[in-house]
Amino acid sequence: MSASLVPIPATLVRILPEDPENRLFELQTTTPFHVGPGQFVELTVPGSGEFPVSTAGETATGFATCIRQSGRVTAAMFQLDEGMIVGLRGPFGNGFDLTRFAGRDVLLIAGGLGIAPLRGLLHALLEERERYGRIVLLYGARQPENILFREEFEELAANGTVELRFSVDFAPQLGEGDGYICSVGLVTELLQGLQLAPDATTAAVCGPPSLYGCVLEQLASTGIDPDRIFATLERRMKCGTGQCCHCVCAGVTICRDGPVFCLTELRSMPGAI
Amino acid sequence: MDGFVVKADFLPRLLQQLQENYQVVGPVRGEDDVCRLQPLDEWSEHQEFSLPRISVKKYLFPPNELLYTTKNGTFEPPPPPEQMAVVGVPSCDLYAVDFLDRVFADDPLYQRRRSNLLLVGITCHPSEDCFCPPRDTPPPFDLFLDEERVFSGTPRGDELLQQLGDRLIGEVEIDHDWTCEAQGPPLPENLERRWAANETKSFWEEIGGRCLGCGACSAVCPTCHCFDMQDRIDAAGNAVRHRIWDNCFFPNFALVAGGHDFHPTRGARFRFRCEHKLLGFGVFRGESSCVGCGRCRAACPVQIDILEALDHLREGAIP
Amino acid sequence: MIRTRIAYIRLTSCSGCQLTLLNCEEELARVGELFEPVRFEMLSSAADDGGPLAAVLVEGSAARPEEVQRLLDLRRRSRWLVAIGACALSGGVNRLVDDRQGEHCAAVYAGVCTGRNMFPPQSIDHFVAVDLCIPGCPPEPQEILGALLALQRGTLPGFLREHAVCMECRQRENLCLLLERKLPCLGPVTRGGCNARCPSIGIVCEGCRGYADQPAREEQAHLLRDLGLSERQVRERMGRFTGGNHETP
Amino acid sequence: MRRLEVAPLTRVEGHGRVELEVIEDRLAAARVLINESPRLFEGMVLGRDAAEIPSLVCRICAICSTVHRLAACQALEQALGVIIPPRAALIRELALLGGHIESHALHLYCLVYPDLVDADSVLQPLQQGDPLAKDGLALKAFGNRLQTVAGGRRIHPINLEIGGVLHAPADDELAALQDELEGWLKRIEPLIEPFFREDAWPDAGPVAGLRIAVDGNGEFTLTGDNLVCSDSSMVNASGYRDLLQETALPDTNAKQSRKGGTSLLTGALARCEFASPGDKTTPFPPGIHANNAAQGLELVWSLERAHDICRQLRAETGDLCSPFRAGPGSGTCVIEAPRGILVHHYELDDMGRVGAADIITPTAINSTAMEEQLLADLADETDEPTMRQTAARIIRAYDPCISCSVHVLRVDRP
Repeated sequence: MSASLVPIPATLVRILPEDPENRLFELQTTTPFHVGPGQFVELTVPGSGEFPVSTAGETATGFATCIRQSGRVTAAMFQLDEGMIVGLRGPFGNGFDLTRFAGRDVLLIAGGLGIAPLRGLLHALLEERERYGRIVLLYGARQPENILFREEFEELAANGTVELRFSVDFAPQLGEGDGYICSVGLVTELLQGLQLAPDATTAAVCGPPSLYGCVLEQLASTGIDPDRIFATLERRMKCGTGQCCHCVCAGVTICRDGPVFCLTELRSMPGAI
Repeated sequence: MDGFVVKADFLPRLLQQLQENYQVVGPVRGEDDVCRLQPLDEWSEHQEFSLPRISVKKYLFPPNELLYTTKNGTFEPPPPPEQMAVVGVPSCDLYAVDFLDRVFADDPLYQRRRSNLLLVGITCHPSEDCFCPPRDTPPPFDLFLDEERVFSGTPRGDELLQQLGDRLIGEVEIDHDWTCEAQGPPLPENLERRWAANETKSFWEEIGGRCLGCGACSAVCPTCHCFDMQDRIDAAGNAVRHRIWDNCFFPNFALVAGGHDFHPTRGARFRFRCEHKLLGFGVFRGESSCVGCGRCRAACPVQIDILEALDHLREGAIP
Repeated sequence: MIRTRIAYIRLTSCSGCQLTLLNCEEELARVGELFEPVRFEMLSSAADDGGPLAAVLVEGSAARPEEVQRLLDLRRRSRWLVAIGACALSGGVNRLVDDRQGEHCAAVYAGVCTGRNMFPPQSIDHFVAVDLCIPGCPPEPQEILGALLALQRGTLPGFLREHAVCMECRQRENLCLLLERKLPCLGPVTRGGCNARCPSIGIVCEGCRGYADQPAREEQAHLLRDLGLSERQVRERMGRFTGGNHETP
Repeated sequence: MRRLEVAPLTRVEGHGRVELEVIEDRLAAARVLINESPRLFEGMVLGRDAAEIPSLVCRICAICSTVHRLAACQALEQALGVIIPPRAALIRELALLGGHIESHALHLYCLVYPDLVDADSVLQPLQQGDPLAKDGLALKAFGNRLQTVAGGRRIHPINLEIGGVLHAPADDELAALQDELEGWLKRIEPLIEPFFREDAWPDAGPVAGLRIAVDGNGEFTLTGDNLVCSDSSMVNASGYRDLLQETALPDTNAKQSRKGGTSLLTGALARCEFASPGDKTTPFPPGIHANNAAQGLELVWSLERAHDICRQLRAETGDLCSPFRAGPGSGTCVIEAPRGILVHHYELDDMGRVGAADIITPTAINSTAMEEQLLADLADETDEPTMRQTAARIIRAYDPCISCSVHVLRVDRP
């Protein structure tokens, strides 16, 4: 990590529209730049601004991030074309500690754009697939067309690498090709009927605040050790280095001490979720 | 560390010496009776070492600092700052520099400024607003003037004393009491537990109900270091970014994408500031960064006082 | 180089926001290099070709159907619409006549004006979507220029903040007029960005940039009353640029 | 009959248009119309404390904001019986001169100069590096600097209040201004020369209207107690209504000024004719276009006067503001705005609140003369494009300020 506030240039090598609102941007730097799963970077659109974004996995030449057009700077980002230069700072924060997952079943629960960091984690797990037991991915999206990386996940499910279940908030009608969509409703409903071995499972959760409110304690109540239930928090992380104070919660700098925390830590941070 | 008794004209000579290599600034009382740090041309007999409105922080962590300019697809940091000497820094502000040094330990731009800054400390003359915490270790300084004595704290300070050897009379023991005479109440014990127990809203919301949210307290604080970054296009067509002082009293400070505000009321914002000052954030948890200069108390248009918060915590029950 | 097509129009106002751009004397040549003023009657005689625009800048409040029509037409043609100045943002001083418009009209025109074909001046967001607001009476030249440069690069500017004047005033290490001179300064509730222009020369902030984000209006009113202002004076002082004197803080 | 429209009028301040009625290829009638909403400042101020008024009424017009603010201060000081300190009077005059320089430079170099080089706007000559456009804008910027130093801000000055001023420029600021003024005085002549060139203007006949100005006893002045008229009449400010007989036109939001049925002309040209300076060897261009040259001449006088004031101010250390007590009274101020006479009149009730207000702006006074001038100068013109273009240039020559004349010109009929 560099604490410098001066970005380094990165090239947008590929831009893939994921759904109507989200795009996957693949970035490449001239010097090696490794972002671990759960870590984040600060992306600069020159002249417009900077925003924090987590890695959605590494690529052959760099890494990818999934960005939703939600504000002024992301709107400017969406105006950029392949080959253009953006600024990059980081990587920042404590990501997922893979040793906490090793030798255990892995339960990944994502809501909405929260799938992006978990995809990064999933990719890291798949690097050494044999070190882990079952990998279960539960993913809730608004509508079927909002399911990001759907083909990729369905392929992994089809060849047995991961167990996959989608839920959607709305769906007019589930058709033939919707095999992995198991429920219309909250992603937590997907937990029902899962044959989990709580004492052998590590969970990672990422999604909007409302997701954390219901899912984390529910996981604990199934018997999973709160030290092995991880969530990644979203705050207004500006500097990434614990200096600017924007993301501080309960005295903890989310950008530097997090953004990945286990449930035990979160329980001692009032207001964190 | 060396200590010497100095001759009467030591200060003016020191200033002369500094002016050869540094831009020299010091506290100057303006026509409006406000004391500010500003460039010093000459030593005035009436030089007054009162607390400037804003501490030496403004040179280390400027309110508006260029971070980079884009040039042909790269991000160019600004040229290095000039060598600067600040004369007449009271010890509370020196302790504040020590805190900032650690906050920005990994920040190359800050460190570049810091290494180009020479600090000449001075025994302070406390105002009625001061409430310094007890101190047993010296703050950082290159030179420190204690009435008719001078101490050196760095090789740079040693070198200056060598150059001014003819203004020194004799070597002395350094027996300075770093605790200011305007000593404030000590922090209550078990502060973290008291803090957790005092999450009750009523006290903070009562204060928040008076607070204007103007941010004056943070703006004048020598250790407040929240910042924001602003991007723009300069007249030449380059993208530039500035680091600017931010303020935890501003409504959008803890606003996240999607519109959730983690500090939705002025009471919550005041509590956040007190938490930062008294309990510290992140790696500084457990360390108070309040140096007791009293600027925030003096600057508040509605007389909100951090000591009031401290009293509240002290008097509150611990579970 | 293709210049960015902009329009700068004025509705009911004093021309101060347009003049603010013309007051950027040193930068005007650069403005001319980057922008084509498709419609900017105070500056240029070029006839509006009716084509699409990157941005339309609007000064003034809307007070007549004809002005609303002009707004709607330009909104349709433009990617961005920028509201500039107190009149466009909140109605500004124009709002001070509001509920007495007919009465004033009769007084000023000796009974011959009927107030026909006009309505109480409104901020323009009543009629069109506004992408960017640049406050002030008058606005700050650097804010207009900075915004134009950002728009020219295809992004809305990110440097316009909504905090109180006090922050900038403290950064300039000014004497606090409110606290140390007991003068009725509106710095604590007024939107900054002016670098505390007035308090820096010892003159109280009159609130010309409108309210800061989430202003502590009641607390400010309380302060002013403590300084000896009457209820009516508090209302008039705080309402001068913020939508009239009808609202009691 | 055909109706020709020059719409919108461009490179003038405010929205207006000209309607020309042509009968058998000859101009039969000319009307100057405005496209502005009434802003009712005279109503807005009613019932408000006198102290509130200066900062409200300066918002009538940005270009004339200094002079509007000053007019209100002076009228209200008269009403309240306040005598301002001499130092404040100097600072105010410096702000006024700054406004004058800025406005004249804006008019000459941004609004008129494009006509001389056949451009749509000043941006074209600027980009081509035309030194006159560049220097003209620098002069405009300097006028703004004077307004900033003395008035606190370029537009809507903050430093002028009832009783005097609130802030005094520092000595080093004044010294810097003095140096800059000396520089400008050395280089001003070639800058105004193009506006004296006879061949730069369309053919034009004699200038219509009785000249009126604030009386300076033969000297250049922007302030004074009396109005003087070219028919040799002179009235005190308080008798302004005798000279400017204003009538509201039926069925419109408009008022017009005349004197006994004769139109009036106010502005730089009128002022120059009364000021009769020692050196007026250069002949003015024809007709109303001479107003541009007169503005050039006034730029020189204003720079000289500002230099003199800076010098005097540096020696002044007195008070800045006289205290006043709210109470009843009435007061009138006549003052020269860049484009002519401005009148502010207020009546205060026992509480010191405004009971009546009357504001007359120069463009309102000139409006009748403008129409007469159009008729006279275009009488022999038959070519329509030329007619439109010349009409626009004639109106522009008055340097009209349509936005501040809003209640005194005819607006579009509904």
